[in-house]
Amino acid sequence: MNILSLFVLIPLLMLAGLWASRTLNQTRGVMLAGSSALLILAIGLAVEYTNLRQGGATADMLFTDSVTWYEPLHIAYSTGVDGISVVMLLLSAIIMFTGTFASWRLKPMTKEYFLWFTLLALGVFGFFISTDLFTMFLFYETALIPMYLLIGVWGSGRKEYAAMKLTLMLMGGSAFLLIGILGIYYGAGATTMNILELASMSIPANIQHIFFPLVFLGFGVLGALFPFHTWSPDGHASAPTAVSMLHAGVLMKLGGYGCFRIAIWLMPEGAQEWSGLFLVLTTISVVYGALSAVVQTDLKYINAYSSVSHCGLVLFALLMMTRTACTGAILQMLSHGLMTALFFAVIGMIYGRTHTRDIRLLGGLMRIMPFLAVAYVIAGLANLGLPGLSGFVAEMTVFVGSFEHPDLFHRVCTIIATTSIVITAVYILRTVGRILYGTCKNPEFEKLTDATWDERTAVICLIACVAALGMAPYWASTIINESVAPVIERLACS
Amino acid sequence: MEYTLYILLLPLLSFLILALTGMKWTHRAAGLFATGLLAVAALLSWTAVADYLALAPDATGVRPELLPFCFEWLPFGHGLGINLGLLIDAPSVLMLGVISTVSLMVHIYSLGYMKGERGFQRYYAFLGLFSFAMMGLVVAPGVFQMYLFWELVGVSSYLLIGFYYTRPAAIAASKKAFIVTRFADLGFLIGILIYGYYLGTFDFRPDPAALAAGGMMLPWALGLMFVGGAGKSAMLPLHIWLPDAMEGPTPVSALIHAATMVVAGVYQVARLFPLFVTYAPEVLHAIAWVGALTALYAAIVACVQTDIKRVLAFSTISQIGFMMVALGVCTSTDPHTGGLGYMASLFHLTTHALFKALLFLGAGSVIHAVHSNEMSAMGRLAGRMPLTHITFLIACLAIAGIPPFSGFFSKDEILTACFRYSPTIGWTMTGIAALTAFYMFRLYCRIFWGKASQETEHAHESPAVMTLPLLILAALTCVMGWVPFGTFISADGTPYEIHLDMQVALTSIAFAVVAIALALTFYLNGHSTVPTRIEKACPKLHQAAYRRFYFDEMWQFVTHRIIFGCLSTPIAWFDRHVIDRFMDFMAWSANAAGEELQPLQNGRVQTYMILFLGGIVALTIILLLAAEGMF
Amino acid sequence: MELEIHVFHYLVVSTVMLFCGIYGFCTRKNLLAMLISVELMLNASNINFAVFNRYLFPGQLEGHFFSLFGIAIAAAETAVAIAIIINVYRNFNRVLTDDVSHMKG
Amino acid sequence: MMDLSLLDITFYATAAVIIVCSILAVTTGRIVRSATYLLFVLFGTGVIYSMLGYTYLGAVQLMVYAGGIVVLYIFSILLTRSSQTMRYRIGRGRLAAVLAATATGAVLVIFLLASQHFALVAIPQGVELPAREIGHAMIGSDKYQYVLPFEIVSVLLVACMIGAILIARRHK
Repeated sequence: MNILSLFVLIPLLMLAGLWASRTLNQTRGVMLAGSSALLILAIGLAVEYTNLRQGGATADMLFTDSVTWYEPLHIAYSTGVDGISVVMLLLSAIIMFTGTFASWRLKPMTKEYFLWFTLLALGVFGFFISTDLFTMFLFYETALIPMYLLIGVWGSGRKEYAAMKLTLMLMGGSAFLLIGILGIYYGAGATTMNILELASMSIPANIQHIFFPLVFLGFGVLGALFPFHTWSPDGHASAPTAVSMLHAGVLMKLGGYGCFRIAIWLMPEGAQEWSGLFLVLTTISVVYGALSAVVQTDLKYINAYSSVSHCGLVLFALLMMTRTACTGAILQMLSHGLMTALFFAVIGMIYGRTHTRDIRLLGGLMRIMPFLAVAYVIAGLANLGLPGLSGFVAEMTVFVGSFEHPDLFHRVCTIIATTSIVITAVYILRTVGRILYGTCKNPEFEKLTDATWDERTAVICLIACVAALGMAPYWASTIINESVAPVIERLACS
Repeated sequence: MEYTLYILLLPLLSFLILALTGMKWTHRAAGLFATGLLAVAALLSWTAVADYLALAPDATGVRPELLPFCFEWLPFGHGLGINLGLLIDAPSVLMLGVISTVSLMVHIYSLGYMKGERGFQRYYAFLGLFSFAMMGLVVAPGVFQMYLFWELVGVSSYLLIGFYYTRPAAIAASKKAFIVTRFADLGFLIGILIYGYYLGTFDFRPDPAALAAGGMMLPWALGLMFVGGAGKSAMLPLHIWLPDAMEGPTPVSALIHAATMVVAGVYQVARLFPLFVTYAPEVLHAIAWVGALTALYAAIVACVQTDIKRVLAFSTISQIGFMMVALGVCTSTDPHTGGLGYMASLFHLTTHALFKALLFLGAGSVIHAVHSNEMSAMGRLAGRMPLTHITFLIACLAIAGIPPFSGFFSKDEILTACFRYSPTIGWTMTGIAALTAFYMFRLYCRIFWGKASQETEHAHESPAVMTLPLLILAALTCVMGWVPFGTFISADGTPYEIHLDMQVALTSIAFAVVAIALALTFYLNGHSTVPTRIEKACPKLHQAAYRRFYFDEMWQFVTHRIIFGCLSTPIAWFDRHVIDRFMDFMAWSANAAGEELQPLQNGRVQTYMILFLGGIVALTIILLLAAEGMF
Repeated sequence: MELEIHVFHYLVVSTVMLFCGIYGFCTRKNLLAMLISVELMLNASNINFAVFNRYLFPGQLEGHFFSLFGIAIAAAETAVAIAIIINVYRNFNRVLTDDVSHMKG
Repeated sequence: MMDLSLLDITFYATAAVIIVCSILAVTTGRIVRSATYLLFVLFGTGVIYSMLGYTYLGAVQLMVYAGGIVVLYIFSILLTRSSQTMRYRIGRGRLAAVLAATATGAVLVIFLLASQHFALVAIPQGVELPAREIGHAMIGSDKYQYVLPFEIVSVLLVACMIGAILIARRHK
């Protein structure tokens, strides 16, 4: 049995365990055990993968395995990971682990909440380990659907509206995606759905030109591509804390990952053909998201627009199609996943205490809840790209890589995109100044308490990861860079 | 010289320990711990200076560049990557010495100045972070490491300016400082990107082949990098953050906003100097003009400010202008012909760091005594605070360029370099030097002489822990000028014997003395009506200078009106009302179409039948017509 | 002795019958009357089967049997339909389509 | 004018009855009359079957339809007293739509039939389909023999019968 299948099996066992659990403590126990097991498994996989690579493994993907489950369409459950999937799995496991702690005290219907939560995680893990187009799509949908219930039931504010909007827009995206997948399948001669095999075939250029935008848009909706990003502010604002974390932290990464793994890898000529248009859109995303965030007054809206900007940078870098830029894109996915999860966790915790996210009503929290305030500042600094935290590493790789493209148009886009780091500073510092510094405006807030032990665990884990990636990026950068190579070679050939 | 690594690591350690566990420490223990670690770091840096100077120079007198520690931190591919390491050569080792000295003084001084403040441990943690970042910046072997630490000093500056985070002014100032410098850093970053792409490396010393290939883009790269430097070093028009940054604690102003961080821009240009001179001389001369303009502007504004820290801040801007001018007027790397300015600039950087830190710490001592920054709250403090008075006077004389204090020597070299380049700029700078003398003595008189005020009644000398650093810095200010600086540092590394150009020296001394005399007559006894009369004579000019020639208002306009008003607000509105509405409209139209079509599915078989029949009939007609060839 | 009637004439009869049935089905509101119309339609199609069988494929019996089974199924259908109608009447005291709309979604 | 044989006259008379009664069955205002007209139509159909030589089919038609079903109708009409509920108004637009659709449909179908140019085939009269043949075809299991449909229809009939009883039964 393949080690990768454990990533699907453990969540399945967790689901069974949650189903059987009777008390709150049992539920928490199952979640804790399961998410720790996944985290350990992900770390183990990362170590094993690095060892294999150092031992001279040169295949595009390692740990490959395949079981056909629907012969007529050649649909198989095929698994395999490269450096990109390894870091994404690690990211997902970390976010799931911390997300468990972030929703430790969630009420009501804790058990049901965790059931859906685990199902979402199952979809995410399955997506990252799969190398079969259809199976990937299957897991992708598995990850999307629980979102609706998690936001609709456990959310806050206009939750039904937000949940409906999010689900409909993402489903719209996946409709494109399905067409795109079928296009790839038939375009390549309808003999296999396995990405690795498809990558070695060539799809006719005219087919690529038709289906590349479909697949890219399909994943782009999830990656908050302008102008299909509007689910993000409402969705994030209404989602419960851990769901926001998992959604912004991992689910939005499915978009970038899919764009890279499916759209760009399998359809390099389509990518070359369409990169101009999409590059303009992503550049708009980057700057537009940041500028929108500047005037928002709801903490989660600020962060959601900031995510639009940062995820826009992921797609932007992918479209630059140089090796360094693509490495940067994956690093940015990793970094954004961690820091935005941290951000949402802290915002959720603050909201849980003050019951408002309006920055005009908040103030002076630094004195009342120093731990959360410091965590917020750290998340903010990571967001604006402070060296030593993850944001810097990712952004610099993206910019250096984008600048490698000698074309003037790409250069101009890069320079426009770099302005986002200034705008990011503006909205982060504005928020920090408003809500943390200054004096407390509401006497009610004086009585609030600082983070509890479970919240501290979640926040400290995330800060540690953000700092670790920021201070020692060598490992992640190297294994991603190696794994990006095949795609770039294919692009160069086209 | 591997131990130089510990010079960086010790402040970092101090930061990490205090940041993670600081709240559990007593104030005293935290302060002493941080000061102790920094003292060790300072000792190590002085050893490093001594060790480096002890290295045997080669035949031409050039000392080797050492790279005791270097590793690849983040690979980008294509041979590019961020290397972190320590580059030990004359400028960096000099900067290490200066930074650790001033930082140590500030650490000691703060034990007294910050006593009993809330967040004392946090304060020391941030000081540790800043010292680490600043030293990391100066030892950077490549431009990317410089940028990395450049951002880190920016953040520590932000944190320290906003140390009193309950004061709205401090919050606004910290935000402004960070955002303005960040904006400038954008230029730096783009410059780095161009540099890295065309030269294939981020090192300060690219190999000649790459230079030959990519040299034509260097003016752009260097010019954009200078934008970053101009932001950090408060050059016109990016200077606006520095006066506001005085909201931070005074020792912080001394360390960051006078002695070390604000000269990072100068250091950056000095680091890239060989490239500037060879490949982008026109950019270099533009820098000279920017520097001169800034120096003039700041000197004029400093003459009318009433907040003593603001006066010092503008004086800092003006002095950095001097350093920039000195670099900008260079025409070659040879100190004997056109490269004198390089040496002069770094010399002035060193002496300025010491006497400006002294001035700020002295001002801090005064503020500590009278609890106000305003000149009107001061006066006749000379008798009450003798040590502060004497050390402040020494610093004023130094900055005014009176021998034998250090400022005279370095400023003289700068003026010499300027006159060699062009007499215009030489005379301009001499004039600005005289203005400097005037406003510094205006400040001195208003604080220590003139009319007494209520607040001065209870003023008394600061504790020993605060006066000790003053005395040490004063002593350094007295002797620093006699150091044969040119033998250690010059643009191409060859030793250069400093010799005074008597003509330049005497002129500048004469100018300075006249200016000081004027200031003394105006302000010494506090009864002269000349200043008010001048003020009355040209109120508009005075008002404009007092309001700093409305630069803040311009920036306010740009940020609030243009960025907030014309970009962000419309974009946010557009997003909510156009794009989002469009998405909502799509959902709504699907829904509405459903509503419209719903009556068709009304459950009446008869309706279905009619529709069915109608459909069949229509289809048949169409098919018939098609068969007839009607379509 | 032979019958020399064109197939077309039969078909006209059945067509008219069919469209009468359709007309009745669409316009009647009484459930029983609707059922009567359905019978007309069924009958029309039965005639067609028989006629085509007889005229075009005289050697075979498919049309014949189709009509036969059609009649049988019509009988079954009528039985069930009338049972339902009676039940409806019992519950609503009406047999008009407009009144019996409780099952509508 | 072509001369008509008796058979022809019989056919056209039947056809006329069928057409007229069909129209009356769906237009009359009284449901009992409607059922009666239906009965005439069914009789007419039976006559046509017989003229085609399918006497057996004609007999079934008379027995099952005319004899069984129409009686069922009459009973249920009486049971539900629906003769009083035949007075209703139908929307003018709807009526027009139905009329137009049916008229056009009928015209179209007839036009289509007329344009098909069926060959004029004469069928022998008085030669009926032998009952033996029908019986063999009905219970044989070869090709063109229909035991399976027969059985299925039987089961269906039984099921319908039971269903009808169950549905119509008065619940206690």
